[in-house]
Amino acid sequence: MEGILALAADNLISPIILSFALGLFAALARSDLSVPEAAAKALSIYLLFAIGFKGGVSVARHGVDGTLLLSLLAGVALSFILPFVAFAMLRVLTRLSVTDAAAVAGHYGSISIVTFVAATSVLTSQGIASEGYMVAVAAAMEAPAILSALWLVARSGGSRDMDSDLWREILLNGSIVLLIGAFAIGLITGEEGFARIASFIDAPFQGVLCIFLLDMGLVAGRGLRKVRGVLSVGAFAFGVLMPLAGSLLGLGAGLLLGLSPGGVMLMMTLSASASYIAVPAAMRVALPEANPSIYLTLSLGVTFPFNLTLGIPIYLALAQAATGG
Amino acid sequence: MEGILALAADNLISPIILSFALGLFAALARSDLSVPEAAAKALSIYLLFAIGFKGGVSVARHGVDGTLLLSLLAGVALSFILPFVAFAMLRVLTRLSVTDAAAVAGHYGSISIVTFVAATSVLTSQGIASEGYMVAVAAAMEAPAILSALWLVARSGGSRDMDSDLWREILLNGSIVLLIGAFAIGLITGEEGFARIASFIDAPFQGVLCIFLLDMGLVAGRGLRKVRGVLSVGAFAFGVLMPLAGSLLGLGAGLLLGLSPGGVMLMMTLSASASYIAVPAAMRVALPEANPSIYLTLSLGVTFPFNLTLGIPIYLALAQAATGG
Amino acid sequence: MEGILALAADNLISPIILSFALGLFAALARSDLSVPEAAAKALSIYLLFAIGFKGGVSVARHGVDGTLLLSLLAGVALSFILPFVAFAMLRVLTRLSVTDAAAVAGHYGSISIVTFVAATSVLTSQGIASEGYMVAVAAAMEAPAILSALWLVARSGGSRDMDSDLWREILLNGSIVLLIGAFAIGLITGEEGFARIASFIDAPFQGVLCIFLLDMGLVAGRGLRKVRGVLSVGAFAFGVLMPLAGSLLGLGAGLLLGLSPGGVMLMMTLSASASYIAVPAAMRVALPEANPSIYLTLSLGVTFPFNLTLGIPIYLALAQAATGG
Amino acid sequence: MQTHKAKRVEIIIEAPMERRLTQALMGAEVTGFTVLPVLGGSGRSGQWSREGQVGRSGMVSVVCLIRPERLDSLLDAAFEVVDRHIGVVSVTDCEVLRAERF
Amino acid sequence: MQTHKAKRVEIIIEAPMERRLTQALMGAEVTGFTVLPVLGGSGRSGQWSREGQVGRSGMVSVVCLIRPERLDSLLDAAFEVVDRHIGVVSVTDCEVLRAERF
Amino acid sequence: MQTHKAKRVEIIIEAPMERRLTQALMGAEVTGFTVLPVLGGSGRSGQWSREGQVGRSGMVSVVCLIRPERLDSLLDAAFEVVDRHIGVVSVTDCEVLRAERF
Ligand SMILES: Nc1ncnc2c1ncn2[C@@H]1O[C@H](COP(=O)(O)O)[C@@H](O)[C@H]1O
Ligand SMILES: Nc1ncnc2c1ncn2[C@@H]1O[C@H](COP(=O)(O)O)[C@@H](O)[C@H]1O
Ligand SMILES: Nc1ncnc2c1ncn2[C@@H]1O[C@H](COP(=O)(O)O)[C@@H](O)[C@H]1O
Ligand code: NA
Ligand code: NA
Ligand code: NA
Repeated sequence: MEGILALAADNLISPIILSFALGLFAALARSDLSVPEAAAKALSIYLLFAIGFKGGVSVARHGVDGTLLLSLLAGVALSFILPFVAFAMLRVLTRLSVTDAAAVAGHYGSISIVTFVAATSVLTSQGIASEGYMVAVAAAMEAPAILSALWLVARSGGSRDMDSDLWREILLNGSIVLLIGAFAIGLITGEEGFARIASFIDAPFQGVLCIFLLDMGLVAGRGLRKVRGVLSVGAFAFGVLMPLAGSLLGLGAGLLLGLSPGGVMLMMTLSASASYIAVPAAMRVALPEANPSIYLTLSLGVTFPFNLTLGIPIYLALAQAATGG
Repeated sequence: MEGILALAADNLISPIILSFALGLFAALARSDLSVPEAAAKALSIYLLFAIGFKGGVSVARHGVDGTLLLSLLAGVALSFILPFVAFAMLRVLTRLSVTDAAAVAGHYGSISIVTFVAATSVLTSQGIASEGYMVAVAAAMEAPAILSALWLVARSGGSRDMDSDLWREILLNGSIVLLIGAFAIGLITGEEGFARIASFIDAPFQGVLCIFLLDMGLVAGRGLRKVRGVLSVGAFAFGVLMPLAGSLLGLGAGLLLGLSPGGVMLMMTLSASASYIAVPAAMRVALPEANPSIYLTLSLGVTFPFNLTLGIPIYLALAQAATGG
Repeated sequence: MEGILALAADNLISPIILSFALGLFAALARSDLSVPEAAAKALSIYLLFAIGFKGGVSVARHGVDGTLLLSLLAGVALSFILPFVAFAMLRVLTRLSVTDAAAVAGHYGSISIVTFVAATSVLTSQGIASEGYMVAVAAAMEAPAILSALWLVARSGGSRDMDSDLWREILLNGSIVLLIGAFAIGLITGEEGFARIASFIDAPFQGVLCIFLLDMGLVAGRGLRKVRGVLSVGAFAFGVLMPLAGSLLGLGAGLLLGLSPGGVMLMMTLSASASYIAVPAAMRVALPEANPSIYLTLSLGVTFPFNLTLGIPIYLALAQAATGG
Repeated sequence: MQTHKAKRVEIIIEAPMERRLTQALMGAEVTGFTVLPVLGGSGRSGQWSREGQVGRSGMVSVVCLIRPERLDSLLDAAFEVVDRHIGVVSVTDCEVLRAERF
Repeated sequence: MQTHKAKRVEIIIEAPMERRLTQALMGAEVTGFTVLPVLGGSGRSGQWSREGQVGRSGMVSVVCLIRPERLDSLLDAAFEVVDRHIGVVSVTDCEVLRAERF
Repeated sequence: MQTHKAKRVEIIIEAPMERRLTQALMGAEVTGFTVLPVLGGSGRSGQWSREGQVGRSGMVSVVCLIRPERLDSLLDAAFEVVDRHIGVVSVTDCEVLRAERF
């Protein structure tokens, strides 16, 4: 317990978290500070490219682990299952309609790549190794949850609207393509490719992450400002309890797969995190009746900051305790 | 005198100044070269974050100097007083209306953060130390001048329109929040935080400044092209004499405070520089009758290049002579 | 031949080419991956500034070569002549109208700066030196071809619409001004200037190029998707044969000038590459009847990828064989 | 100058639906339209601005100039898409130059 | 398709005044509007373009679709804000789908 | 609120022609106009989007509010420029506040 707190405290005063806090503060205080949309998108392209590429290089370096395929399958399975857990919790804790609850549940089966990046940063700064292919697992977990959400609505007799176009949009979503593509480039070009672009994708990485989290803080803060009253106490509770529940499922999967302590911690983080890019766009198309304020605020305004500040240290401590690492 | 000229010559052939000159040339020659608005805004976020953070780290490194608070107070006082000096000079040198003169005066009480950044670059390249908290002084000087400008108008029976909203907008202006916030992050995370993101905020700094100044040159040039005839000779004279007058007030304040030679030079630069972001936006709201071409051209087209090229070497030479440093 | 293949294979698995391939794949698969316009423009400003600056520093380092002026003249001459070669080939290989053929021909007399940058990257990674002023030759080759294109149309009794405004627009085109300007800044500030901003313009260069080529791949892929049927087999053949023909003219010029092997290869690359920024914009104004899909697709969708993958290794092998370097 | 009667239809719609709308328009043989960016707005589902968004959210404005007799098929096609989604549709009388283009 | 008479009001105003305008609109119970970006323009105070600007300057275009009977209160609220500022206001007759939304 | 009859002219034109158009407008003493960005569109020359462009391509929308009696000289000036180029021109009746500005 003390270890967690020390790590959490250490985590909390990193430039990354403080940048997020600065953005949150600026937005809540209604400052006009803002990161242009194009710049935020450019930063996320950088982060996805860098994290994917480094994952690929790491796999090229250490060879393909026998558990790579199993981990991908586990990721897909988790992404399918987590929305059901989330849906059940929402029905107990809140009075959301079936459609709203299903839409929220879809977000929690999918993942937040920035939370994943923040978790790898903590691992790096603690000198803990992890499987490079966890990046590919992250990509594999993005989409399946959307299916579960739609199934939950359909089961209740709700409408669902899933054309083949939407399928292509989800599976060939920009962030999935970039992540997997950069992973492949890292895998193919390996150490030599890394040497050529390391001063671009490695050196400035933490700093870029700061600016990106500044923007995330601004966006989260603006969202929170607007929803006073939209979210019940139960919904808030869900936003904190669900990542913890998810992380335990991730822990189980990681242990079964025999991942390294770092790998287990990343699997927990992926399970605990909630999407706020790919899934919301899909939900606008497939479940337009669901209220975007609810799922965006829960995912971005509650669960994201929770994971960033307290969640990650908790998952790391649990992963280390459970693996004895 | 020779020393100033040598330093000025040295300063003039730096990549930074030449990039500004390139932008100025391109705009005056009506090239279609342009930096996208979003990119320019992203660069200024980078510069504010980096300069604030480095200031905070420097304070964390050297401990809080006893003069920190006094320097902040001196900055606020200068920002209040300088508009009156500017207003008096404008009434003598030009035929601007009270409203226009007051609006211009407001700009000269406030500061230009890029001029400040350029001055710190010269200090760094000359190996001269300065107080890290001068960044906080810069932030403190942004807003008070606006009040003086409005008071000057009100005194002459002109209208003024200062609602509490405008107050919040000015004080929680994006650049103030980012500068102070990054300063705080640097202060809290200190040497350790710096080590984590140095390759982002330190290594590429000078280069980013080049591109930013290229854009400033473009903007200044486009402004100058449009105002042939808007500015009288007297107004141009003001654009050069006012920064010199301001710098002398800054010199006095710096000496009274007992700042280091570098700190005195920065205080002079802050007093000499004129705002072209925060104050113009406030003036559009509070003094819509004032002509923006006049204040923008003076601040950005005359005083900014003057400070960048000749002003900074002069202030450095004076600061060194006066402090014996 | 084997050498070429080995080099081509080596070239093909560099992160740069793979990033282009990723973009191409994403666009052809209709992923929504996209680089914001402002970010792409910012990247190209970075690349132009860096490549121009490094060229200038290299000239400052090695002194002005006696062949500088002759090389510039040769570049201008090539830019004038190449459109006639292209026009003749197009009349043989395709059934394009005179206007369309002339518009396409204009693109092939001008140059693609990204192809040039990719070629210099290959030289750098192979440790082969080249004349720094080739950057200035690149700038000199941008515009003359436009005149040839308009002359080709006028000769056939077609309309031409060339006002003095258009001249200024072409000659003071943003990319020419930035390239020449940055070259001049590099020349003036030399080694000292380079030391100050090397960690900005040198270290991240290859990585930035990856992201830029990702975007080029996206743009090329979107273009290719739309033009199924617009381009005949003959037009495709032209898109591959013309760069080879152009490169031979460049080879001749390079040998006559007595350039280094690297310089000859760059002269070949410039002759082989086709414009897709400056010339298209000029053509929209001067030859609005010409169909933009044709010239953009040929230049960006056929010739650019050909040069990037196979062309550059071929030109290098030929240049080395011919110079015995 | 000779002008011709036409209708100007303006459809403000969520960005993720843009491609579906333009495809429906093409399906109804409306091949002329222009898409403009939107910074923010307010409606029954509250106020929003592009700054507060992550990803491909936000809205766009699609403007179609069309011959009056083709209006109904356009509105039917558009309505199909916007029906369950947030957004607004307005129609204005206008005159166009170069009627052969429409 | 069933349409309903409405007014389309377009207000082009300085960006620093945008929030004040939308607040005034909300105050007058006009809760539906859309904000579009503006690249540049020209008027009595001369020509400008976004490229020649630093900071939060420039202009935006605010479009409101509104029931005809509510037009006057909208214009009163808007006029209050634009009065001393640069910018223009225009009103066009239009038809809207889904009248219950306005 | 007192309003005055005016015309709203909307010209959608290729970005490389923008400066030529606004200069022609100024030449015809039309000194009031606003330029809006365009993301993409479709017409006789096919569909395009800003994402598929390199460089200063794409289109812009130029909006002019003008007194009815000045419409013809505006359209003549505009037609001169758009004639051989792709793009569309539409004219709508509108009402403006503050007529002294036009
Ligand atoms: N009356 C209106 N006038 C102009 N735009 C509107 C209006 N109502 C809604 N909108 C736009 O449509 C979006 C969604 O509206 P709603 O479906 O009412 O939430 C808003 O954010 C606005 O951008
Ligand atoms: N007649 C007009 N038509 C369209 N936009 C206009 C007109 N007059 C002014 N504007 C816009 O309003 C801004 C300020 O106008 P002004 O207050 O006349 O300087 C201009 O920069 C244009 O963007
Ligand atoms: N009927 C229309 N309604 C709205 N915009 C149009 C229309 N036709 C053409 N456009 C716009 O004008 C551009 C060029 O049209 P075109 O010359 O027909 O290829 C298109 O890309 C659209 O942005
Ligand atoms: Na999850
Ligand atoms: Na000052
Ligand atoms: Na060429």
